[in-house]
Amino acid sequence: MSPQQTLETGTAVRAPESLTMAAALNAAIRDAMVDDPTVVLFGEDVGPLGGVFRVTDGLYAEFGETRVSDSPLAEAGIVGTAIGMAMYGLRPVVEMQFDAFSYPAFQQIVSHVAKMRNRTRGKIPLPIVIRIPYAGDIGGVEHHSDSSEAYWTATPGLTVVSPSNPADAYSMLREAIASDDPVIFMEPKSRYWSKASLALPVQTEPLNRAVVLREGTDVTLIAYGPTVKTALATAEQAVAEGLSVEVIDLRSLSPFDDETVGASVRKTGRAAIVHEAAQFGGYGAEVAARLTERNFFYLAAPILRITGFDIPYPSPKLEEYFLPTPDRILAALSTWEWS
Amino acid sequence: MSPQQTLETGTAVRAPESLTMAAALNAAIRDAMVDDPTVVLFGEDVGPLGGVFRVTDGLYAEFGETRVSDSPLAEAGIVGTAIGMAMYGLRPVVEMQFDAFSYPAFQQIVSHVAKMRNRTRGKIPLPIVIRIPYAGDIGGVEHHSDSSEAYWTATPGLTVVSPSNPADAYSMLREAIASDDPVIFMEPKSRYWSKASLALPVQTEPLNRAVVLREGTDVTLIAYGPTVKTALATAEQAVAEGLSVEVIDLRSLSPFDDETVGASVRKTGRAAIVHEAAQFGGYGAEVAARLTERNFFYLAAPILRITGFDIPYPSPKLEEYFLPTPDRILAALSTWEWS
Amino acid sequence: MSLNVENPSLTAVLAPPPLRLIDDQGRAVPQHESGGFRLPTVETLLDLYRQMVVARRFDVQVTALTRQGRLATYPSALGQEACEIAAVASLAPQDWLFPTYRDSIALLTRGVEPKDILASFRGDWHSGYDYQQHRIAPQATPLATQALHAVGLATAAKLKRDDTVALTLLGDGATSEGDAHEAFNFAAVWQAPVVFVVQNNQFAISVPLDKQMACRTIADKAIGYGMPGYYVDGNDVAAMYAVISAAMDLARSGGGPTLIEGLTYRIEAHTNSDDPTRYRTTADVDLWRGRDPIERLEKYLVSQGALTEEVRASILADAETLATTTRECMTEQAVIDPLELFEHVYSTPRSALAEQRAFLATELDGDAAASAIANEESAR
Amino acid sequence: MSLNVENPSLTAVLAPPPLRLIDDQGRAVPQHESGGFRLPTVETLLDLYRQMVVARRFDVQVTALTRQGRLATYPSALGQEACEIAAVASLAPQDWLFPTYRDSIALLTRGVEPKDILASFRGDWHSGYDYQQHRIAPQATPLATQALHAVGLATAAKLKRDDTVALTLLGDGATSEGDAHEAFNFAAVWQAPVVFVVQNNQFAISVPLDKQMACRTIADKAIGYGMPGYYVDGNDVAAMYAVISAAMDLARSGGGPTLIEGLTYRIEAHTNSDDPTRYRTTADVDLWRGRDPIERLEKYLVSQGALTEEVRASILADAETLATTTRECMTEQAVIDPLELFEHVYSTPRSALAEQRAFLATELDGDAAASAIANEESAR
Ligand SMILES: Cc1ncc(C[n+]2csc(CCOP(=O)(O)OP(=O)(O)O)c2C)c(N)n1
Ligand SMILES: Cc1ncc(C[n+]2csc(CCOP(=O)(O)OP(=O)(O)O)c2C)c(N)n1
Ligand SMILES: [Mg+2]
Ligand SMILES: [Mg+2]
Repeated sequence: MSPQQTLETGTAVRAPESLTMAAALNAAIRDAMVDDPTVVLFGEDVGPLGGVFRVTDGLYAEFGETRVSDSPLAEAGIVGTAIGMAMYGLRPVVEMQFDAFSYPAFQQIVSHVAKMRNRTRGKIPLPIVIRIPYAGDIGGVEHHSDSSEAYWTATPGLTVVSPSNPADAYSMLREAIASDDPVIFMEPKSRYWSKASLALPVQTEPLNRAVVLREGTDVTLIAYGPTVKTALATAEQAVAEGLSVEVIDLRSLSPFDDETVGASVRKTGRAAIVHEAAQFGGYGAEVAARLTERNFFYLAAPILRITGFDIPYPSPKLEEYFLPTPDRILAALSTWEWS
Repeated sequence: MSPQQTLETGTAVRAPESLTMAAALNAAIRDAMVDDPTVVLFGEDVGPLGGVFRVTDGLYAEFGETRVSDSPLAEAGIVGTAIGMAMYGLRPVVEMQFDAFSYPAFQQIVSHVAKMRNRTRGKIPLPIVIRIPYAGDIGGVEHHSDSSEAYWTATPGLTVVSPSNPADAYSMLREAIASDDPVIFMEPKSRYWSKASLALPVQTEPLNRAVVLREGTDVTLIAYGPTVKTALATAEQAVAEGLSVEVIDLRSLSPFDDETVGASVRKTGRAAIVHEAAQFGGYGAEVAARLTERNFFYLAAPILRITGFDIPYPSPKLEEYFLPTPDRILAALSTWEWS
Repeated sequence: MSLNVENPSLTAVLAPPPLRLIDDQGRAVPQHESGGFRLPTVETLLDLYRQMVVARRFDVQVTALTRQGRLATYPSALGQEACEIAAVASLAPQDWLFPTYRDSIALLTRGVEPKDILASFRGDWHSGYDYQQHRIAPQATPLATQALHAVGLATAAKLKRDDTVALTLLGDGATSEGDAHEAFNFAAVWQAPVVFVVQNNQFAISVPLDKQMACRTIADKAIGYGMPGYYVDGNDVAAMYAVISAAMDLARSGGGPTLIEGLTYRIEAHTNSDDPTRYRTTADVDLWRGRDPIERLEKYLVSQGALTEEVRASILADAETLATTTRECMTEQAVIDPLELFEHVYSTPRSALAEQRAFLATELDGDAAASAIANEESAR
Repeated sequence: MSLNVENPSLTAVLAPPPLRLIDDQGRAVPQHESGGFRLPTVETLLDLYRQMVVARRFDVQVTALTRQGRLATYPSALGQEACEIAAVASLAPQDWLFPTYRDSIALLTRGVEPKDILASFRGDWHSGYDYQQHRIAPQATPLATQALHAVGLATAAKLKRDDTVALTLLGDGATSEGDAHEAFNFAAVWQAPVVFVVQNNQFAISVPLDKQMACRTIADKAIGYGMPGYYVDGNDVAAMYAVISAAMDLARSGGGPTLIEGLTYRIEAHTNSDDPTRYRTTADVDLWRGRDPIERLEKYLVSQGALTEEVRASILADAETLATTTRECMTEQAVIDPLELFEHVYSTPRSALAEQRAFLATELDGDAAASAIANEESAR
């Protein structure tokens, strides 16, 4: 591993290595901490254990107690103290151990993290990253597979992003930590162990942009986080059916990249959004509503939502019936009248 | 006031009287408590003070400490103990003092109130009513004017309703208390002092139905809670512009009355939804998305959302610029191409 | 409060010794050191012993099944049997138990069938026993949330003038959550008939006690709520039983809530997906293995001549029978109908859910038809 | 803990008397009863007196303006001046204050201009002063949430090796919130340089203390976190100042957090929209009017010959000047640009917000044009 060049960030470029998303996230936090002494990390079990998903593995050993620490077990406490730290010039990166365990911090996130900058006319920005491992497909017991993105995207003042692959995981987390705005960083649990060969520090598209992962002409399939893989598999499978599917990875849920997604939808005239969360009031509603508002006369058919059912996330043995699959997506697309 | 007839509920019909929405809600709780000894009421300041909006006025005096009580100041505590009470056969009615102060109870609501029945295969239903005074237009300082409905409607397992007038306030609250499902009962603060002449106990449409409040042929204007009044004023104002506006009061946000609203939209071919909450990820997205999905080929134009901006609810002196007004709604409708 | 229990001088400075009725060596503690609590009778202790042995056998069996990948997860309570069994043994039939994910052996001891306990851990459904019959709430995962439910239920019972008491189990880590505080406070203000038993196993997953709280003992927290608090040796089932029973009596007679801390240790990993070597030493674990709650009681019972070889054999036989039942219940596949997903979300039917149910039904029919065709084809 | 403070026997049984340095009659408390705290010097006390008088004048003035409908709301701290002023007086310039909605006079005392304090209460913007300059966080409305911010800031200061201490004010009711518990616990575990001052004014809006908590004193709660706690007469500015200052010193020197309860009373309504006659008697209020913190100190200072007529006159003149400034600042209308609504939500520009801003700008232009036309027409 020889340093090849020094980026703006001061982090040397390393030789390509095969990294899981968890390892890429780990590297992103580590590199950010090396570059910026104001970055601190805390939460439940993020210290010596390295987090229940090992995303913070080794950081306690490397940076020590003053920069990496296990907090008492209280999520409002974690977010609330992070706010105070950010007010004093630190950049806290905190972890909510599982998605549903971010709920005790709801008031701190919604009433303060999201609103402090606005309340103070820009005088108190809060550069905080709240990492939330989310979504299912890992056979988790109750409360370990929630998709809570709709709560955060409905909250003005928050930036909400979700990577779908190791490269984005690294790049987006670095950008999130560097951002002066608070970022809800949603990590798809089922993708933690997905791998890619990366030469770090890698920089992908800007944090607020969606990307077209696969071009197609008939339908735009919109996904994020855990369902990007599903969408790509669907596109592959659709080839056999003679359907050309364009796949978009949103990456940023709030803000929504109207430009990139709108252009695709105007091109294909048909779109569907895929997510794990329940449909009713889910994030897909916003995607469908705004794309329709802005591109109605380009649409040949209504925008479809292929999502979880309107029920609590099911137990491990039933999750296969809940999660959107390529078959289910293709079946949904075939309900359109294809004239 | 002479008893005229005894309803199923055991509550005598009283002579018509002019009642504010606050008084109608008060009567609903009172009558429910008279009819059903398992109904109990607690929360912050709901006792001797009668609630900061006086919705529980007189109930402490009438029913005493065992049925009406001031709790310690802790919203998770209020909802969490209500869950335990409901498990033991009571029907708690609890109050979150202002909308934003329901957030500390978020975990108890989302992880337990919404999921207990499902978790236990129907064996532990939770007949709890969580009353939430919501929305703005009362010149409230920060945190006193939030519209949080999108958080609840995105949560499977919750029933979410909001009355717009005293008659519905009474009828819907009685039905909510009688329901075996937990109900988030959202009370539009700005309408607390609106009046109607009512002969209690009044029964309006079923809890899960929307109603067409005014018929029209050109556009369906969909509103709920505080914006129903705005929608009706818009319809009135539209007459001068030669526009026939149908106004729907959703009443029930979750479930959504696809039948009633869908029929109207198919008739008019155009729809707009009006709410105070921010647009991005707001409840209106679900309304627009599902109506479009189900009625696409009837639509002459995209469904519009006339809502608050994507910012935190503003300070009193700025709320007039934030809230949807008839002028703003009419201006939005005029952006459609009217061929 | 220090994790470093090997260093008695430190612990001694910081906290009083926990209440014991039977000491480390299996000897009864002199009356004047027992805080006014009386040693339970030999019959009671023998019964507690039997329940602990059976519970441990269950726990070991389920942990083994989990290692084989037959369960989604299982949080073991090995080493914590004294707390778990004392808690359940203190309940009257009309009382309610509010357990956590860790307290499966408490369920077992209260009479829940292994297959019903394991339903959730093997992923069949979120929770799987008869709550009303056993008077046990679903095992709670969101930490400390169930403590509030217990307070609510206890208050409802009080309002109805029933003599029901609620007992809830919590972990040391869970006491840091806001919900624990609110539960303690509501209980004290409302004088709810509820007993809080905190199993202080000195870790919240990997986080040791000294990063969790700075007080001398968890029992000290009771002072700030105006309720009695007891710091008890959580590996002494006699003491746990005596204190919890007294607290239940107090609650039942209108005396309000009590907070009881049992100092104990989790011998196994947090769950099967945990790697405890990352945060604690084998020496530490061995130290606590040496303080085993079952062995301690065994010594006492043997010294009293109450645990004959015959009795021991019959208890072990009971335990083996249960282990067999437990293994066997795993071989029966629970019949889970995917369409049940839509059944219990609401009591009031919803058309949108009916639509989704119909959609899934069609999909399943399609799959069934497809696999029938596939079967047919492959049969040809 | 009982609200019924008129009944000293009851209070005496339940709680120790609060710490005092100057008694009800304005006499210095004997050294051996002062818990090791020393009476501040006469100069310091005179300064505290001046600040209290000025603060009260401000409070009375703003309450009057609110009654005239000139402010959206105003929570008065009348009667609580000793707590408020002692807290601020204990701060070093580098320290941070985390106040609530009730603590406007604390802001005033720390040097915030009336117009900047009132910006939020008159509805201009959510908060309106220079946080960095004054080292005061925005006044918090969601109860107890700011206590966590204080702990976080204090911890950050500690990590940076600054000698900054954070002080946060809380109400008695707010201590029931989970966030208060989490703040106390994080502070104790992290040994954060933070001081919690609970103004126990015995009511949370209408809810009296005995429905809020069952402990003897709020200070007792400190025990459960492993930090020092003090129960202080919150109407004795000398005691409040001595105890808070000591706690600040302790925190600054690495000794961690302290919890201080000041027992006091809110003389005014909760806010202008409250009707306190619904939940407390005039007799109760009168009792506490008689325990006025300013009068008490005045007696002491007069007895020491420190408060001459001349000094008093100059203080009253200061107070009147401030009242005038306060009234005058209400006549200037703050210029609020509706388009600023979109400025501060994010630091990173968003196209959707730019669109919405443009929409509002067009609407405002249209309105301006329309009213220009209307004006023209009516001028014709
Ligand atoms: C609100 C919440 N936050 C986080 C978690 C994740 N979690 C599960 S168990 C656990 C540790 C609990 O420790 P403790 O309360 O001591 O109980 P123990 O597991 O030791 O029995 C954590 C952090 C959770 N279940 N709920
Ligand atoms: C989380 C939250 N819940 C409810 C409220 C509404 N509320 C505002 S002040 C208040 C009473 C607070 O009492 P206390 O903490 O004693 O402070 P005081 O007003 O007496 O100074 C309540 C319930 C709130 N602001 N925040
Ligand atoms: Mg533990
Ligand atoms: Mg108070």
